[in-house]
Amino acid sequence: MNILIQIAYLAASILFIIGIKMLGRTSTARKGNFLSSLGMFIAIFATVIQVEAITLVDILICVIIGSALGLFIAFKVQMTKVPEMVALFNGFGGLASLTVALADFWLNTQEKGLQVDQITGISVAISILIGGVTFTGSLIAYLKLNGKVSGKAITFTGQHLINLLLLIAAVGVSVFALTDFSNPTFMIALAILSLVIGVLVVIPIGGADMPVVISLLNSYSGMAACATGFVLNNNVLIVAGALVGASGIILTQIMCKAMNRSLINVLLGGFGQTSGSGNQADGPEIAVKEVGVEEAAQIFDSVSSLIIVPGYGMAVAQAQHAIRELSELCEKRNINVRFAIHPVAGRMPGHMNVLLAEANISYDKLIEMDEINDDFANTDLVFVVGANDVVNPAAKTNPDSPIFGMPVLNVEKAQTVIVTKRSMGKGYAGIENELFGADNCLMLFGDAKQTITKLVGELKEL
Amino acid sequence: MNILIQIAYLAASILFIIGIKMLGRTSTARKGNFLSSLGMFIAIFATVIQVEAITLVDILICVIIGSALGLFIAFKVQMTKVPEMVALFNGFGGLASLTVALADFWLNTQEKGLQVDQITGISVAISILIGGVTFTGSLIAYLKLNGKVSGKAITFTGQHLINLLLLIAAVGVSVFALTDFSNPTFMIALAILSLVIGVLVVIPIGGADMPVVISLLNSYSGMAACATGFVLNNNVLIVAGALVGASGIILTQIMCKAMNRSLINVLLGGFGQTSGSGNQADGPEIAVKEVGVEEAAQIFDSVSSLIIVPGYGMAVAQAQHAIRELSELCEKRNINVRFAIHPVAGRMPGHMNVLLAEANISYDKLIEMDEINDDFANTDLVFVVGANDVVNPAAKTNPDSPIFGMPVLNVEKAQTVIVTKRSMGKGYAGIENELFGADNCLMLFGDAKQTITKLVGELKEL
Amino acid sequence: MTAESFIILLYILVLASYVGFELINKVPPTLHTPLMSGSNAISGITIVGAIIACNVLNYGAISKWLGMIALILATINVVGGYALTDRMLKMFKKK
Amino acid sequence: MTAESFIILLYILVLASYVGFELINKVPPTLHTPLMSGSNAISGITIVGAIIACNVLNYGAISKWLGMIALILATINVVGGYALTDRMLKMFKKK
Amino acid sequence: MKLGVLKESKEKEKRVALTPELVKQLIKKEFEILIEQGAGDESKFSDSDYIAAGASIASKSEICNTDVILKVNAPTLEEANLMKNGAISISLLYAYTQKELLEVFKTKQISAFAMDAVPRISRAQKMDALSSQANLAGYKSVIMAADALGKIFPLMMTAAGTITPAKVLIFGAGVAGLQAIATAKRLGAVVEVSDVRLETKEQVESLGGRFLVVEGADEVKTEGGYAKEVSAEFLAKQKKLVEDKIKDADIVITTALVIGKKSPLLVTEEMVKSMKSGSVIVDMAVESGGNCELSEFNKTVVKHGVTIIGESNLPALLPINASQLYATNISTLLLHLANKEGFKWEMEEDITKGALITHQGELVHEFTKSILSK
Amino acid sequence: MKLGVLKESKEKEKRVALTPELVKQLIKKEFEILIEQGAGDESKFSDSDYIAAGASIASKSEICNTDVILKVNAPTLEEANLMKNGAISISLLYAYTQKELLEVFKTKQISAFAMDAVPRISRAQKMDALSSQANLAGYKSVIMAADALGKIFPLMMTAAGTITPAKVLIFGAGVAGLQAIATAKRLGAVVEVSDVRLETKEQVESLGGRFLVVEGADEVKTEGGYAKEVSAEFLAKQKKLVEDKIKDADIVITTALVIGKKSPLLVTEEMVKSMKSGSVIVDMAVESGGNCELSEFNKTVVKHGVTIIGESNLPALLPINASQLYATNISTLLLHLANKEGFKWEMEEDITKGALITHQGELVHEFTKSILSK
Ligand SMILES: NC(=O)c1ccc[n+]([C@@H]2O[C@H](COP(=O)([O-])OP(=O)(O)OC[C@H]3O[C@@H](n4cnc5c(N)ncnc54)[C@H](OP(=O)(O)O)[C@@H]3O)[C@@H](O)[C@H]2O)c1
Ligand SMILES: NC(=O)c1ccc[n+]([C@@H]2O[C@H](COP(=O)([O-])OP(=O)(O)OC[C@H]3O[C@@H](n4cnc5c(N)ncnc54)[C@H](OP(=O)(O)O)[C@@H]3O)[C@@H](O)[C@H]2O)c1
Ligand SMILES: NC(=O)c1ccc[n+]([C@@H]2O[C@H](COP(=O)([O-])OP(=O)(O)OC[C@H]3O[C@@H](n4cnc5c(N)ncnc54)[C@H](O)[C@@H]3O)[C@@H](O)[C@H]2O)c1
Ligand SMILES: NC(=O)c1ccc[n+]([C@@H]2O[C@H](COP(=O)([O-])OP(=O)(O)OC[C@H]3O[C@@H](n4cnc5c(N)ncnc54)[C@H](O)[C@@H]3O)[C@@H](O)[C@H]2O)c1
Repeated sequence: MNILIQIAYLAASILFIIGIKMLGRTSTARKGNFLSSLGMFIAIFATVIQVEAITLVDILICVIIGSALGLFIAFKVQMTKVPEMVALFNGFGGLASLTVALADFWLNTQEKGLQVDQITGISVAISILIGGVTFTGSLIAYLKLNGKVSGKAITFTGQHLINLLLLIAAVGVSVFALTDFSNPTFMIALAILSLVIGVLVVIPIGGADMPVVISLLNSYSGMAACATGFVLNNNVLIVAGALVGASGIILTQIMCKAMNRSLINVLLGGFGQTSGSGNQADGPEIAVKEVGVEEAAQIFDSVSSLIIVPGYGMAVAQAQHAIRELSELCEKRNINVRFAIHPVAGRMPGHMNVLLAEANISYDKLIEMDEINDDFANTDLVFVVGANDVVNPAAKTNPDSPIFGMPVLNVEKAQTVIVTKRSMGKGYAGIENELFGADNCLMLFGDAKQTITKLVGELKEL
Repeated sequence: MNILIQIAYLAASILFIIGIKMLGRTSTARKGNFLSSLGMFIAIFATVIQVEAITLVDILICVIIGSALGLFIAFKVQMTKVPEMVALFNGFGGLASLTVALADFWLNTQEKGLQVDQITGISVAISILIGGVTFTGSLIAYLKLNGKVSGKAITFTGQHLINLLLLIAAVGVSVFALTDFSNPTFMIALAILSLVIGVLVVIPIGGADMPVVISLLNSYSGMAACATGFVLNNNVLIVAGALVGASGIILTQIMCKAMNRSLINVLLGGFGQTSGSGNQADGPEIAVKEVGVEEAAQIFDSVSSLIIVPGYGMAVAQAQHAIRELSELCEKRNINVRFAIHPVAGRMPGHMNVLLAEANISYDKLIEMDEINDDFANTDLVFVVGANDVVNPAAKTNPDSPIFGMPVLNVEKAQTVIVTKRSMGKGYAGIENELFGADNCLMLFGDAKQTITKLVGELKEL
Repeated sequence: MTAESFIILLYILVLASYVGFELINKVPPTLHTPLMSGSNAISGITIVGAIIACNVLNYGAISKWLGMIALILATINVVGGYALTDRMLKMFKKK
Repeated sequence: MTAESFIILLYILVLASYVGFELINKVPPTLHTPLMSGSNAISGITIVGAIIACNVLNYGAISKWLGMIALILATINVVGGYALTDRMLKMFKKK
Repeated sequence: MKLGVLKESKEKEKRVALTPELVKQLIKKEFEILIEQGAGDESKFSDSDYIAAGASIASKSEICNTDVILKVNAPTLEEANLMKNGAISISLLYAYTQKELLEVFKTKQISAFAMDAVPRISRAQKMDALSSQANLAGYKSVIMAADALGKIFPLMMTAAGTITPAKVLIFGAGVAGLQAIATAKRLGAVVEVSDVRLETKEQVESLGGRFLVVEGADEVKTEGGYAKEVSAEFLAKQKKLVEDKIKDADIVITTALVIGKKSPLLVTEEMVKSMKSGSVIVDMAVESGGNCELSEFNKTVVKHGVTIIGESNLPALLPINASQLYATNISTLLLHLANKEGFKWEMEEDITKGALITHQGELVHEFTKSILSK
Repeated sequence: MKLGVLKESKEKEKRVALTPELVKQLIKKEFEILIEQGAGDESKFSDSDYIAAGASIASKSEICNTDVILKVNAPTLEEANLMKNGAISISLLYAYTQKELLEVFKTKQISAFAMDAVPRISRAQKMDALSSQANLAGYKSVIMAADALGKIFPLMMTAAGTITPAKVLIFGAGVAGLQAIATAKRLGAVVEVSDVRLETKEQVESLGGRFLVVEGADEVKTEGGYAKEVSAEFLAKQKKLVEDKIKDADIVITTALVIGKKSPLLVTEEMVKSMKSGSVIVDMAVESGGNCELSEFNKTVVKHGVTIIGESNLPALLPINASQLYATNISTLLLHLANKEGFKWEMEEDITKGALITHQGELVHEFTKSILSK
């Protein structure tokens, strides 16, 4: 083993570490990606210079074909389709691991007729198993996101049992493969089994959970690379693979938390089956879109104009101080923040004024309904805090409504509306509010003060 | 190499990692220390079972002597003398590294008459050099802290030049030693030189800076162990040594920051000469300890009683809302929070009352000076926000002070005091405040509102 | 593989995994996808294995073909992965 | 030592150092001394080296004596270090 | 159509039914407007302001001759007699207290709308003069009490000692009560509140007040947001609870009204005696009998060392804002009922039905009928 | 030693020099205390409270016969003449305005301490009656103005329209001015402030007020925190700046004093004319000539439609708190100067030196001398 090549591999490993570290921060992410690609280049270069001249051509051809395909996909794909492309790439990586392990095994056992030692054998089996699962799992994820396979969770009874049996079968096959190296059937059977398992594990998962699945499969593909490293006795493969495997698990965990699921749930493959909001209200049910605090924070991060609409719920939650903090934070990010004060918001004339003054919100940010009502249409985001009747479009559209004829804030005209309240509970007038079911309306359930405090926390990290 | 032993070493390495990680948090520190000692036990056990029966006795004797001495010192020493004891232990560790490397070298080159390869040779030299410096350096630190050698910085002209020359000599001697292994003189010369360098490097450093020096030497002793690992081709030595070496550097850096110094300064060995705070005020200079927001947050996390002392700076910064948030957060963590209101804090009677009421802080949390003054002694943490004159002990102790005779808050009686203000700027009375230099006082510089907002953010993450 | 070299590789595996765990702690949600994509590109390191496989194997043999397929796939993963990540990150240029 | 095993040890060194760097980031000042003391005890790992040294060396030889001195010193460092750290940490019992 | 605004004749009344601002808006809708000379003086709107807005200044008799006569308070008998047959009158009529006046309206075929009878439905909120005026009254009650008290409201820790915060006890958390809570709280007082409606607890707390829960409060019936009369048993329990609190109170403000009835007696002479010397009581229900046994109509008296303010017309002490809001209320109602051509007389429409008292020589308002026939 | 507390005789004065609370504390230090009958009535401390605290009730002549006579205001000539030779008097003397009284003190060898002359050094803060009373005055000025204004302070967006917040303009950000800012701000007003000392800008902003920066404000000299007289040029500039602001102001509060001099004229008749009808001015400097040209001593007048309050003694309108704080101030000074055995007469000590006006038949106070000799 050439020492210079090893040092190059070491350098590549370090660059991968630094690269991943930097990818975790907005300000350094791009540089991190560059450093990691530099590491990859070094690793490849150090490997290529070792190859015999005769195979160099083959290798170059393969690399050129691969690069062309990779670049083509990377630059042609629409940005909205990124997750599925990541899934696809990831699948290729997994398949590559499987293939390399199989090739090495084939070469040694079938073509050279050698015995391989147990450790290498086990590594090959792991490589094949994980690589295979990664490949078909990623492929299904890709197809689901692409709409080519139903995004819904496809479930059938005994699913978990079948998966378990298949896994046992895979282990059994591996054991046979290890006891009799001369017979390749078992390794091939393992490969096929792993492909089947990959499909079955991902099929029952709903489309909305796919990002988590992809992240997990990404972690798997790292582990596959690591196992390949053991097969080839290659450090850089081990380091890079272990890095991706471990950091991928953490990332998956973080993503789970952001989606309100547990990692155990994910690891068992049983996620994606419980769906939607848990808030059952009586009366004609309004289908609402719920949003989490993190996502809400990202929406806040992306807008340039914001109108906050406080209502009685703000007073009940005593959320005025939290709101001030939120508005200050938004202003620091150059978001134009105003407050729309409905004349009868709250339970006494001037209720909102008292509380917002207490929280030291400057008077010139408070805009009367009549003045601001035309501005909603040009506003990116409206944040409704514990208001209900005063933003109920029924007052304009439904002559049977008890509030018909009362002037209301035209919040629904804005690009996006986020409403924070504890539940689908009604307001003073005791009527349903169709705003909450509107296409551009997202519900952020919870006590206004607590929710906004969390929102502020999230926003600070962006 | 027995695989089980190697696995034991690996387990020990992992325990060291987990141990250090846990040592960094108040809640887990003790457990961390236990885990790391468990790792050490495993490593020792795995090593001992390999030894020949005949040497087992010697080893046991040595271990018993060493253990007895170690335990004796550890349990007899007064808790106030801990830093110097750490220094002493550290010195022994360094000397042990030096001795082991020398012994191995001696055995191979002198007794067995073998040639050793370059890498091993370099490792031996590094081991000796670092081990020696660690030993005498730690010894001097010990003596300085102990008062047996003057705690003052002992300086003379040309000091740095001499150190440099000695270092060059050490390198030179090493080169000779490596070119001619049969001649032990050079290695012995290197050992002597390293001992001298250790003395010279630490002698010019003032007693107050010793903790930083000890931490750095601790890091060095880790490196020495690591180098010994290379000499003996032993993984657990490398891992443990590298861990201590690297984490020691970081810890040193953190301690430097807490003492307002730069690491470069420390690494050059030139520290301890510029003294005290970076804030040049006229009059007698006060040396302060700075603290970062993160560390401050951790202190908040570890206390069970807190008194907040607001002053004019809170008003200027309009930090009252941030303070309310902080106090709410602390209460959620079962910290008993109260506010000590000095009768003339601020610039008008009741200045603090107005602002704290605006921020909705309940009246029963506000305690008058006379009522709370005796409670400081039983309080874990006092947080002084932009107050200065009203917490100035000079009012009690210095008859020449213009504020002598004014009743002040006895904040210095508390376990720990954190003061947040923008700079070492003076208050209304225009006088220095010795509180800021007190042993239990940490300065958290910055605008009160911004700092507290950051603090709240950090605290939320703990 | 000897037990000794295996143990050493195990050391590397353990340490690298630990580093991986420590690397990621607070990632803003906006970076979840780029991070995933970026580390996916790194997992394309199998390309090194693929090259080595291609090199030692004999022409015409199944192993050779497998190696070449692996190489193409790994290259797609690596090149596409990095390019895609970079494209994504370009859009984050803040305000 | 062969270049190969050296490079492997280097891998371990680099990774372990990185882990060391990452391990410590925010330490409250109260823990500075215990942490220093605790990691100092770990640096007493030289004890393993000392034992190995004692073992292989011949009686009466300088190397043997050196090894035994090293062992005593290292033991003091390890045992004293852990005991002292624990004593310190006992005082931190929360609330 | 011609609108006329009379100068208020009631003692201490400083408000006016229309402000120049609203005159301008009504003139845009092509109404013709006559204002009695000096009508706005007390609320700081001069005749020239009105003229600038497009109104004409006229004498009382001229104004009584217009189609619609706007006032804050009910017209006097004299004014009513001056009105032409079939005229329309809009004011805070409190019809159930105006037996004689209604007779005049009937004989002269005058259609009278009562601002105080506008139903409190969502779309009528802009016409709700009771709310707009009660709101100001709530603020004013606290300011008056603060001025009368020989202490300051906020907690203050000073070099010369600590001043404890004033304690304010408020009865009734309706519109006026809530605004009183908000104002007292702003000034730094400690505020406690008693109400028969348990639903107001949350509202009180949303303003930083402490709600005194009377056991059995859930038994109280409410109708359209108004408290109906409560049981004697409940009142007894409430009294007991309050007796403890009132001893420490520096300020007591009572706002408890039950519409069309004598207001409940909440503060007895015994309680006043138990209060600290120098304390202040503001009885906002004094017009309908008072919540305090010792309060005197339109007078400030000191009894047992306690200053008792019995000002019946608090909004009139904030004439500028009170007139602004009332003018908006009354013109919104007018525009709802009429356009420049005349009134629409949609007799089945909620607001018309609720606010119209007499029409075509008849008393058409059911609630008023029921009270007057008792 | 015997201490005597006289009932205040000044018109409108409601304070008293000692409260029962402080009487108790002094009695613990073994002083003997006589209180004039009814001295505490107006500040709600009854004779029986004093007796319970350990004092005796006595007649005016008895009290004038004690060793130390405590008062809020300076003794009258009559009272001084009743005092025994060599007695000690402590009060808010304002010695430089009391030429005649000082003569009596000199002839009767009375040692007089002036509470208003206690130096404003850190350790004397507990004796600083100027601060304690000015603080209350600042609060009261806003409450009075709020009560006199026909509008409310806060911004209020209601169904019947939006009420814009009241605009308050405050001259002088001393102790009184700052408390006025805080109080007006609490009630929801928009507050603007003018002061000659630029250093007050930060203080004003710390309370949420807006500071009006006069160009050239850095030229103003201050001494010990007090503004010295300022240049005519500066005042002209300030006037110009303020003229714009005052037109929109609903309330103007002036607190600008220059010690020992006539207060500066800040609000001219022209400015008053430019103000909106119904606005309110509180002139807190009215005793030393007034900051407003039209204010009248101890009267509330309406001129050019503006209500001008010239109350000279605002703290007396909060007698309970004012007496509490003053009593702490005066007894702290007393305990500093004396113990039960008698006075220490440390003539070179800062506080004694600053506050002692006449002693052993001589006028010993330099500042008073310098003013009186002018
Ligand atoms: N201003 C006045 O003078 C006055 C007087 C009397 C009546 N009103 C009437 O009051 C109504 C005012 O409208 P509005 O939109 O302000 O209030 P609203 O219609 O009463 O709605 C308030 C909403 O806040 C939510 N909420 C309550 N507590 C909350 C908490 N802790 N955190 C988050 N959300 C909370 C409630 O939903 P969840 O339960 O789902 O959380 C509720 O739907 C109008 O109908 C008006 O006519 C006004
Ligand atoms: N209460 C009264 O009635 C009254 C009246 C007049 C005078 N005084 C006097 O005022 C003093 C009051 O004492 P105090 O302790 O409250 O205040 P102080 O002694 O004046 O100290 C205030 C401190 O706050 C810091 N600061 C200013 N702005 C800040 C910001 N934005 N963020 C963080 N810190 C800030 C300043 O230090 P940096 O510049 O380093 O940040 C300053 O040292 C006493 O001496 C008292 O006698 C009181
Ligand atoms: N349409 C609307 O949106 C609208 C507008 C204004 C008011 N309102 C509602 O109308 C209701 C009445 O308001 P108001 O200000 O006219 O009330 P009010 O003047 O009739 O009564 C004042 C308060 O006194 C209380 N009270 C009665 N007897 C009492 C007793 N014995 N002890 C203590 N408290 C007693 C009442 O419960 C009420 O809260 C409120 O619920 C208010 O929210 C609704
Ligand atoms: N020892 C202490 O700690 C202590 C205690 C109380 C007050 N003080 C200080 O004493 C100083 C005076 O306080 P005070 O309340 O007695 O002040 P004051 O009554 O003497 O004057 C009130 C304010 O009016 C201002 N003023 C004067 N002429 C003016 C003009 N033409 N236009 C505008 N403003 C004008 C002054 O600058 C001052 O701020 C303040 O700085 C205060 O902080 C210190």
